[in-house]
Amino acid sequence: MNARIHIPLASLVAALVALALTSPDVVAADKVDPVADARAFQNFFFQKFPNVKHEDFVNGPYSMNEDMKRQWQEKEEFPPYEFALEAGKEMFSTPFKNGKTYADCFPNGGIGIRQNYPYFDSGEGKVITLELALNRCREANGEAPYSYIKDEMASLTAYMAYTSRGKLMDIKIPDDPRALAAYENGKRYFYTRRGQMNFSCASCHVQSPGERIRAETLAPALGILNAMPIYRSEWSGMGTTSRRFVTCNSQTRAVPLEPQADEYRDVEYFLSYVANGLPISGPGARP
Amino acid sequence: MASSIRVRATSTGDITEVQTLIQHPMDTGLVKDSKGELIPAHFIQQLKFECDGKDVFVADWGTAVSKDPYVKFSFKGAKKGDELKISWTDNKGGSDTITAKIA
Amino acid sequence: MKLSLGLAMLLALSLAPSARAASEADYKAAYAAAEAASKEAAGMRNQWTVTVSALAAAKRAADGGDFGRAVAAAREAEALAKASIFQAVSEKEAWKAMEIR
Amino acid sequence: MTTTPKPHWRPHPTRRLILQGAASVALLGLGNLPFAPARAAANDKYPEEAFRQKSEADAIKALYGKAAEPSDKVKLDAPEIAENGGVVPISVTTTLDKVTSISFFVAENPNALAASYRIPDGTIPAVANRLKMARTTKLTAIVEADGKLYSATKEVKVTVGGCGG
Repeated sequence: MNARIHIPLASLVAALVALALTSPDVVAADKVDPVADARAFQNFFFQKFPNVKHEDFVNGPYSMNEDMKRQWQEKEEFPPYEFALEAGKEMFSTPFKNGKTYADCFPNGGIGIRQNYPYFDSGEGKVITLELALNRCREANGEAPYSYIKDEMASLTAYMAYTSRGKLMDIKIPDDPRALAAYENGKRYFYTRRGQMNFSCASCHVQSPGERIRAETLAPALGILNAMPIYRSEWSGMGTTSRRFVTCNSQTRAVPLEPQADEYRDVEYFLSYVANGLPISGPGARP
Repeated sequence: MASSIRVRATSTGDITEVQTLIQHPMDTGLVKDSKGELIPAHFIQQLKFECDGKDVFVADWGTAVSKDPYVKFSFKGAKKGDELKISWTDNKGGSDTITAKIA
Repeated sequence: MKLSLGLAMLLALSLAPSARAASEADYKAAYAAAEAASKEAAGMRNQWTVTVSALAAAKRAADGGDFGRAVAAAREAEALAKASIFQAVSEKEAWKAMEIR
Repeated sequence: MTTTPKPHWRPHPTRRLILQGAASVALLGLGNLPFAPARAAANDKYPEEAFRQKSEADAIKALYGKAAEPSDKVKLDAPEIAENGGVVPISVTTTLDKVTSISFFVAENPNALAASYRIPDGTIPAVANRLKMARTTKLTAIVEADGKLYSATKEVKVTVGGCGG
């Protein structure tokens, strides 16, 4: 067993050393410019896939493969997330023990606001995601928080996403150095290689969208969170953004962080910001 | 508890199109759970659709039908407002039934 | 003659390390080193799942009294932990190479 | 997907009798059913025997008791590569008339017969559903029209086995 491990391990270390030496001499800490980043990010995908309609990127692997798109459209006639959606709608209107409901915690009663999440809370100085806000609402009303990766959270976010379907992603970065730092931290996490596989999010979702990794067709990074939460046939169940981040980590053999860790909140902030202008299409169905 | 059957029946002219999605695990009996034990077979065997007392569609299902099964068909001879009775029974004797109005 | 001499030396060499069976003390030392490296990797929030499973395999082998395998697994865990530390350090700057500009 | 030993699935005899009893009661319970038209499809009972057959040929024999001939009047629509073996959208339509039954057979599944539909008079001979496929397989749709069997087949590539586990 260990002989087999040593060979790839040695080659891995060698590769890392080579990469460190050859990487271009990085420009001294360049100023963080989210607007330019977002434009460059979107243009990268628009040029790499010229015949994919811009708003189609939010459909993940289905924007990359016609045969799969047809299967998806057939599924969308009566989608498997139908039950989660209805459960979410019911939970949203069922009052807590103290009589309040989720509507009291959110602007506009929580309807049609998903496109503004995650947002930067200057009071707390951190990014607040929709899942975090929902659990905080529960705790503020004396209810136990839900697990971030289980069905209840998926049903709630499915309903809130559904009420925002078609609205364009609209994430703001306030003029606050801590907000810029959170955005930058998210960008760094997105491009940082991790796990024994030595993959970063970009290795799959920027360098090879549309190609297959084993049996799965990779989604483009642009608009990859617009369809959250998703019903995955592979999980035969709903998946929140947290569940997706945690499983992606373990697939590269990196030990996942706790759901809603700062890094996850920041990478969700980065990925949502660069997808500004693309429509919300959640809840989604995926292979 | 809400019924396990979701149905969308829309009639255009003389043809009524019926789409149904049912919440059911459809376990094959060949799959192991995380503890390595076999999950016993649990799947819908028969699904019946009836309109004013007459069977309009009967499905006999095996273990190869997907989880949360979906089926679509159309039939003639019904109009808006008619009632469609849908019922299923599974191999453990479980069952559910609802009646829906054709839109 | 020369050939058999070479063979004999090779044979002796390959037998030497396993001649002295790994003792519990060897295991404890190897495990401590592996655990320290693994803690450092976790501290940098860049732990690998294979490091964790190698450490667990080492403990299981030791509990079963097979210190030879336990030491090997502990050494492997240490190597994996060190690789993940190296990865975290080098990625501090290397990530910029992949950034879409 | 590790191949698990196939337990011989056979419900406890008395439970099967109860099931059949319940099924027939349910049918009678429907009471005001006008006597089913003479040319009713295969009997109303759940074709237990057919679902237990392993191979496609045995399943067809158990269900219909006769052979099918390929016909281009049966249009089978299925993906070339299933995005996930657990949820494969499949549909069939036919221009044949006096259709009484439509069935789907997945050759490589543990049991070939996947689903069988009875089409009473007045129902359009077309069905869409979602099936599981263990691995890349031949998919056959059979339509029983005026007592004769017509079939269409298609190969569906499956990358992720659909049966979980």
